[in-house]
Amino acid sequence: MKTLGYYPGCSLSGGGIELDLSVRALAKTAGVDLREIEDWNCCGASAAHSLDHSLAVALPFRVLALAESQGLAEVLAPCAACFSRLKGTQVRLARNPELNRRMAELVERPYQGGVRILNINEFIAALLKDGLAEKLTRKLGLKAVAYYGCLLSRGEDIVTGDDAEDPQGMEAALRAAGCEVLSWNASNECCGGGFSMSKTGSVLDLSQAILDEARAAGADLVVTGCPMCHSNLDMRQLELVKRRRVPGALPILYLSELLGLAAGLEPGALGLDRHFIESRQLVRGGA
Amino acid sequence: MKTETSAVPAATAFEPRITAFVCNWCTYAGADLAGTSRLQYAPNMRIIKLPCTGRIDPLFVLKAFEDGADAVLVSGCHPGDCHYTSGNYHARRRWTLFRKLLALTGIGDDRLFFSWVSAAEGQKFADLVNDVTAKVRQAGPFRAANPGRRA
Amino acid sequence: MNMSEPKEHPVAKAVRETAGVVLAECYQCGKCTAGCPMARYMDLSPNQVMRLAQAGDAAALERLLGSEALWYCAGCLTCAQRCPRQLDPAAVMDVLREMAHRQGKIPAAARKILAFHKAFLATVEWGGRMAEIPLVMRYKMNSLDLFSDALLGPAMLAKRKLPLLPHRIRGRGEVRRIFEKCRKGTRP
Amino acid sequence: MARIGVFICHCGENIGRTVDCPAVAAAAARMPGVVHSVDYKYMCSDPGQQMIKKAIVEKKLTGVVVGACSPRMHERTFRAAAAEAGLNPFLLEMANLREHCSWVHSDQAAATQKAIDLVRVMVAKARRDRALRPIRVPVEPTALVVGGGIAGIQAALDIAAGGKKVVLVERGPSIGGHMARLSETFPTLDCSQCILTPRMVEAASHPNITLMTYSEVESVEGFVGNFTVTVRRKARYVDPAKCTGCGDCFNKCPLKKIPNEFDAGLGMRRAIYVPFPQAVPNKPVIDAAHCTMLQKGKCGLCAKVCPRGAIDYKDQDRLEKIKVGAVVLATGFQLWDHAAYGEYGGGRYQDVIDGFAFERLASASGPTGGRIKRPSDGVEPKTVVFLSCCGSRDDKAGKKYCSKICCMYTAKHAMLYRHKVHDGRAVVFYMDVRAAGKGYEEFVRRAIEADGAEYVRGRVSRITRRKDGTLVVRGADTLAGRPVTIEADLVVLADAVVPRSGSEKLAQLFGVGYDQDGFYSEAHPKLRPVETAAAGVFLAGACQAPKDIPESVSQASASAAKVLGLFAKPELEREPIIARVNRTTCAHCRACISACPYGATRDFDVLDRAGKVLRTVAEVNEGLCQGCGTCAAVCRSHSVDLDGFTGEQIHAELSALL
Repeated sequence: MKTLGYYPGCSLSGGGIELDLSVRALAKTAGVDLREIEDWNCCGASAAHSLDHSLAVALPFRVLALAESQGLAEVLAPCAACFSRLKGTQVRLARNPELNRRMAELVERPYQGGVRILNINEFIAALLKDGLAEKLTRKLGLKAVAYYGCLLSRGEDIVTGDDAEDPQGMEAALRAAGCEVLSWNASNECCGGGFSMSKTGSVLDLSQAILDEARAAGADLVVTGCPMCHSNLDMRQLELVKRRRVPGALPILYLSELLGLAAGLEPGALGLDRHFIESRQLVRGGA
Repeated sequence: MKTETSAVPAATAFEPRITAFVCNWCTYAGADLAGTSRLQYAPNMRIIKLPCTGRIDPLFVLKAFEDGADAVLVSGCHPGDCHYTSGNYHARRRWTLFRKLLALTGIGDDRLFFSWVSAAEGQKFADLVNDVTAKVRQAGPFRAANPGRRA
Repeated sequence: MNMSEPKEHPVAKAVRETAGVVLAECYQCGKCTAGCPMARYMDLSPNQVMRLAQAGDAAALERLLGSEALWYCAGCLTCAQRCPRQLDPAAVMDVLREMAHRQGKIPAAARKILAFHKAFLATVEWGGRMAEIPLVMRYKMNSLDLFSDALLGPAMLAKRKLPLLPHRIRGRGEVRRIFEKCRKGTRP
Repeated sequence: MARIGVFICHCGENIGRTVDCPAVAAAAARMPGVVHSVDYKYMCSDPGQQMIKKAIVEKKLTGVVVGACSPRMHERTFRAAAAEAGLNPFLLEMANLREHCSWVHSDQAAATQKAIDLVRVMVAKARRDRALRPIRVPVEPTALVVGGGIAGIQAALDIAAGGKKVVLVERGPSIGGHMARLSETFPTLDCSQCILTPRMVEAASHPNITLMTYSEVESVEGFVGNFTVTVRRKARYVDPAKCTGCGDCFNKCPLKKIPNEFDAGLGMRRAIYVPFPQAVPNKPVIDAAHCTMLQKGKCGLCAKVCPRGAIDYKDQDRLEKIKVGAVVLATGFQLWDHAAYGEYGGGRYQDVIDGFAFERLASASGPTGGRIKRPSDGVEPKTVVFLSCCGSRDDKAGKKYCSKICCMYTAKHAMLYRHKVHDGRAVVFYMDVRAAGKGYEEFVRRAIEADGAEYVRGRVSRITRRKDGTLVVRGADTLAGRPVTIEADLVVLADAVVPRSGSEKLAQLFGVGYDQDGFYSEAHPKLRPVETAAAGVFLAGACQAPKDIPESVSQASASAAKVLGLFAKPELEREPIIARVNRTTCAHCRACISACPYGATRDFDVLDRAGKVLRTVAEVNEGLCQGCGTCAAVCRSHSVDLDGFTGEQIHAELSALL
């Protein structure tokens, strides 16, 4: 059984718990053993890099150092923000050995630059290649749009092997899950990210624009890989619906949830019941 | 305008002898401009005109020192302006190599100067001559520094 | 052939050293502003932020460090992705925001955002990881933004999205040391 | 035994004031090899020159040194005088006692000492001067012009008008180039074809001009005055001699849906076609890639309908050798492909077009008869957005440089659109408006003030397309400091100007340099803007840098003048400052061959009587050598030397400074 390092990140034990549930469930189905980095800490998210450059590097540095010392060659970071922070830090350190030296001093841990960080798209692409594709027996036949947001599409040397302006990393997975992938205009637009609480107004505007584009494209659902995007499109959609800023509710699923459904897993096991926008009707056998 | 070393030097004072290899198209013309603009500079430099700095055989430089120069200046067109498109590049490439070589013979950066002076840079040429002369005055006579050499 | 460094004012220097951006290279095409999802909410557009940073005089800094724009960057990376001069305006904003914060220049409109960031980091410093309930509580105390989203907390609980007991990592002491050192100002 | 005469000039007070001229003359008299030394107030004056001539004859001088002003000033004068007195002019040298001495020093003693040194150096050189004969190379008084756009046509016409023969080689089936595709031209809005087509016809009918369309330069040999160029005459499959251009063939050709390059793909052509109605020559070619007869051996309709039997499916490429004395490169430009901009749709949006497509839409002879219709559905756009600097001034995805012509044609496009669609809206996103030309700024103001083009200062970050075809353009108004979103029906990108495809290969054939963007390099950016490093090869038009029509035409005429100047004499005369190889000592290390900027040094086989190769050495081609001396400097065995600046001479000059 193949083992893979795992960095859930903070929100996956909270608001983004469905991502954690579905990723674990999917890994199990695919026969991959996720080994969580022991005693991992928060990557600092946007808060750290908004206020303190050192902290924004130091916190991910500790995570990388831990992973390396625990002999994890590859680490999956399903949360797009965590992925971007961890790999972004790696890139900076690789470019600047002096910074690496000072950080090792500050964090009091060595880091040699090892550990390959995977985002959810790379993870699922790998699973599909290693035989998950055959296990996707339940053809969903849904019209889906792939929503990358910012951190799964942009970032020089962070999101590699994909076109930042026209990302395709999710499309193959969606097709494998028997979805019709629609091309649309908002695949790499921003939802407002971490401003969900502190600048809710703009998050509502941006999320609405994205939902409008998805609807205009004729999508049954929006598929994403980012907990921030998900909570902004899912939780905040309640308000948009209430204020009649959108005509109706549009389900928002994590890519891992969709693949899980295609693999015949139970919606509950994937966390679909925890979404604010009901999505279980998407699959027969769902409540 | 620099008026530095144009004053009459004391008989005893060391007067550097500087040999300059300049190209015909840029630096020689730049020196002409310094003249037509009546810019005053130190009288210690003697110009050897060449079509292009690309013509400079490292041996010329050695010969210059053999024949009593205290310093050598090589000056040609700016990169890209070479009248012969790339002669000055060849010169520079050889020059960097040759420098290391000369260092072994005791001829260091205090006696070897390389500069780009275009036909429009009269002032730069005047400043260059004064600057080089001052530096060599600092460094002292070449032969004194290298007694082994033929006088 | 002396390669003399171009003249640089302190802000330009800080921006170059921390963000790796040479401000003089910005030619004000405005593509950052054009692509910025938050620009419409900003008091200064990203290209204006770059322009004032280029100027760098006292008056410019006054407007710059007091501006809400610095706090509205969502970190979406669009500006850096498309900048024809390969600059990173967001990284410039990071540097300026940090300056503003250190100098205590926080525009009223940005207080909630700062409160959120601080609450977030506080929970991380306390337990090594972000924990939503303490975060929300701290945030609401700091921002006095007590009633917005009043219903979401319970709803999230109902959806079993909030772990009641926040997890504290073993290495939290380590993490706390990192925070302290950074406060003392070890610059990367 | 050398007999040198030295003549020291006071230049009135100019030299005499600081340099003790009589003392210099006296010192010179004692220098080795000097048999005669005098000083005089004005050496360049007639009596001064007479002194020199008289001395040359009476003292039987073998060399002369004039200590006076800079050789740039009077070397010609004195060498002419020497020649009149029967002395080879290259045996006269000048010591620069004015610009390099009297004018830059105030201390008399030091200045006089320096003057004496300078004279001694030149005496040492003069003693070793060899009599040199100016190099003469015969000139083939026929010019080759590569490229049949406005620049090439203009150059050809001017050279032909000067009475010299011209061969005009054009890659495409017709001459006319991009200008033939334009609707109106800025800043006067006169119809492009109305002013161009007469020139095209004149070029075709001029007795001195041979047109080679549908042809490409294959290879080049020789040097200035004596090039042998091989031209590939591509198979037309139509015999121009028999064809009358009646058009029966292309009206019958069943393949109707081939996008016409001339119309930027907006119009269609057949497999046998003339690119546009006013083509010159107005005779069709068969596009072999599409023709079913040539591909599958079926059809043959055009042959059946041709009343003159001009169609020849067996036609083949032919190679033709021509001898020419000079070359004008006028290969022009093309537009950068904006597919590189993913944020603008990556070339996927049909209604996001480039400048040429808009020209064809606006052109009365274009696919829409001059009505502005958007390509996707033929509907008249009510809002058109124009983007300048698309790929220009972008070192990330595009080109660093400014493409120069876009500001003007974008203003023209906005203007033309407003003239054609009165209720339409023209929005122009720009970074700077660069309208430095006669009547250009006024033209742009007119577009804004009289024709209501809306200018917004900022770049565009994103273009998306809605289901209904609406293009959503997200730009910025940097002056107001805010983002701007425009819903447009058509977007016109002013794509960067880049060199024509294949221009680098051509440059290599002619030994012409080009910059990192592929634009041809002139010999000097200021003073030799139409010459190249390759003697006898000149530049015209946008192959050198982005240029508009008036600039291209001016440069074309300039290059024509250069060509005619070259052809003015039956022989070329050049300063004989060239390198020579000593074949007996040459070790054939090829260092000189790789160092020569002109490819003038080449391998040469030394043959015995039987014509068998004894050994290979380096050889200098007098026609190509420009006399920089780099080869001499890099030669490890000192087998290469430079006339006028021999190693021996320079060593002697250095010793003279002792």
